Amino acid sequence: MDYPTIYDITNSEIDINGLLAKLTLLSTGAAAIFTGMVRGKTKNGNPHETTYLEYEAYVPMAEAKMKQVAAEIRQKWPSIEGIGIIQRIGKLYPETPTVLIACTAAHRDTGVFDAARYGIDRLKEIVPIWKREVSPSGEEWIEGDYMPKPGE
Amino acid sequence: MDYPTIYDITNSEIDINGLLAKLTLLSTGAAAIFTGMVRGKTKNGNPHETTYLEYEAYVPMAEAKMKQVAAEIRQKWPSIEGIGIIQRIGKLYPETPTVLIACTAAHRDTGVFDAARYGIDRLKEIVPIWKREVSPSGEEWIEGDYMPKPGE
Amino acid sequence: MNQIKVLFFATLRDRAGEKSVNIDIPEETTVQALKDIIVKTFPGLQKSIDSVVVSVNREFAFDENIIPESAEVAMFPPVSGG
Amino acid sequence: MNQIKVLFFATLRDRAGEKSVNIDIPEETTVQALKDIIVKTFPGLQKSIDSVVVSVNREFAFDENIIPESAEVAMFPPVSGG
Repeated sequence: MDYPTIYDITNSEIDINGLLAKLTLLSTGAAAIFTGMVRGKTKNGNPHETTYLEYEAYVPMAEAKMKQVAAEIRQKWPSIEGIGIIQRIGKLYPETPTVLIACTAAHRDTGVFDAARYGIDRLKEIVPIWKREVSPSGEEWIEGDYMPKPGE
Repeated sequence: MDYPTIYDITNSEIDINGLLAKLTLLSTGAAAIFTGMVRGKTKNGNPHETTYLEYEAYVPMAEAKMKQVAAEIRQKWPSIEGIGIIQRIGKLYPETPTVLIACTAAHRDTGVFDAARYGIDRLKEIVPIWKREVSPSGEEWIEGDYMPKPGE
Repeated sequence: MNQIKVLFFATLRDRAGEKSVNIDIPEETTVQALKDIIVKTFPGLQKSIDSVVVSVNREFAFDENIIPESAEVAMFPPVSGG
Repeated sequence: MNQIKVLFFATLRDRAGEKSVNIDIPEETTVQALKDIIVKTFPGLQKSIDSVVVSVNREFAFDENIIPESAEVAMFPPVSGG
């Protein structure tokens, strides 16, 4: 059985309805979807405002690593049917969805939520994408803190 | 601060993109969304095919119970910002999304996934909606097994 | 006597053959007593009544609860939405 | 000598002032040795190099790995997508 795996790095708006349709098979009954958006106002930690984020990707490697994240999900949760991993890049303003992970399965109790959560966590660890934050007080690159290990 | 709570029992297609926009505030950075679809082919348990499902709701009580589910989510996960609970009713064919629970928050690590999961579990316990399954071999009402307790 | 409305959903509606019925019940009638009245009126509901869920004015109600005047009661099987 | 291409992203690109550079390296050059070469060529990268992430042909690479002929190497800070 061929289950759909969709990964994309795009400058266009993320269409969740359309993506979900592509990840839905006749045997599919449940989907868990995570999306992240540009936060215009951050309260925790270092409270500040964001004017926009500008994303860039090392596209061919990012695609390869998205494919790897999908493979890791399939290995950990064999019941997963469709997987979608989308990162939007370019200049993105507050309230705009920037990233999406969607996992579908026959039933909701065989890991779709955990799989989607794993997907976004792994994307933020190993997929080579970076964002620069522009705020009223200046601009800076946001740096992650994960150092990949051999085999990742 | 007024956080958006949207609940709807509808005959129309579920528009996830539009709903997500309504649940996204300037302070929002993460959303977990669950959707259920009509499964045309069921493999587990009693393997069978489904031609369509026909949903009906006791609409005013279902709306009240959706509101209650949202209130329960807010009490358990105070960091949740927007909550959307949508049930589509009527005759729905395989691969069609039938239900949606969406929860947004500033960050992904303060309960959005658990909140969305709780939402769909509670909807299936206390929101008065029923479905009749029509299959090549006949038709029957699907019955749940949850008996509400006083105070629910 | 109090006039109340009883709504039936899903299997209960099919077996009652009615979507709803207006009936007069004595004051202080409990949910349990109403179930007995309903089964007498709609014998087809006998096999549904032990696992029926009852709501009164759109809140879940239980055997010992008393049904208020002009109540909107509903009787239905365990829910199966989603 | 092997000719390789080195790509820079995010802070590394800003500090190098270049998106990419083609350089010749001795055969059997390790990632660690390449880092030293790069810092000599782009002194601005000195403060990035200890926490740099390196990929070789689009797979993560580590100090002791040897860089093959015609490799596409990339150097970048820990990722921050999402």
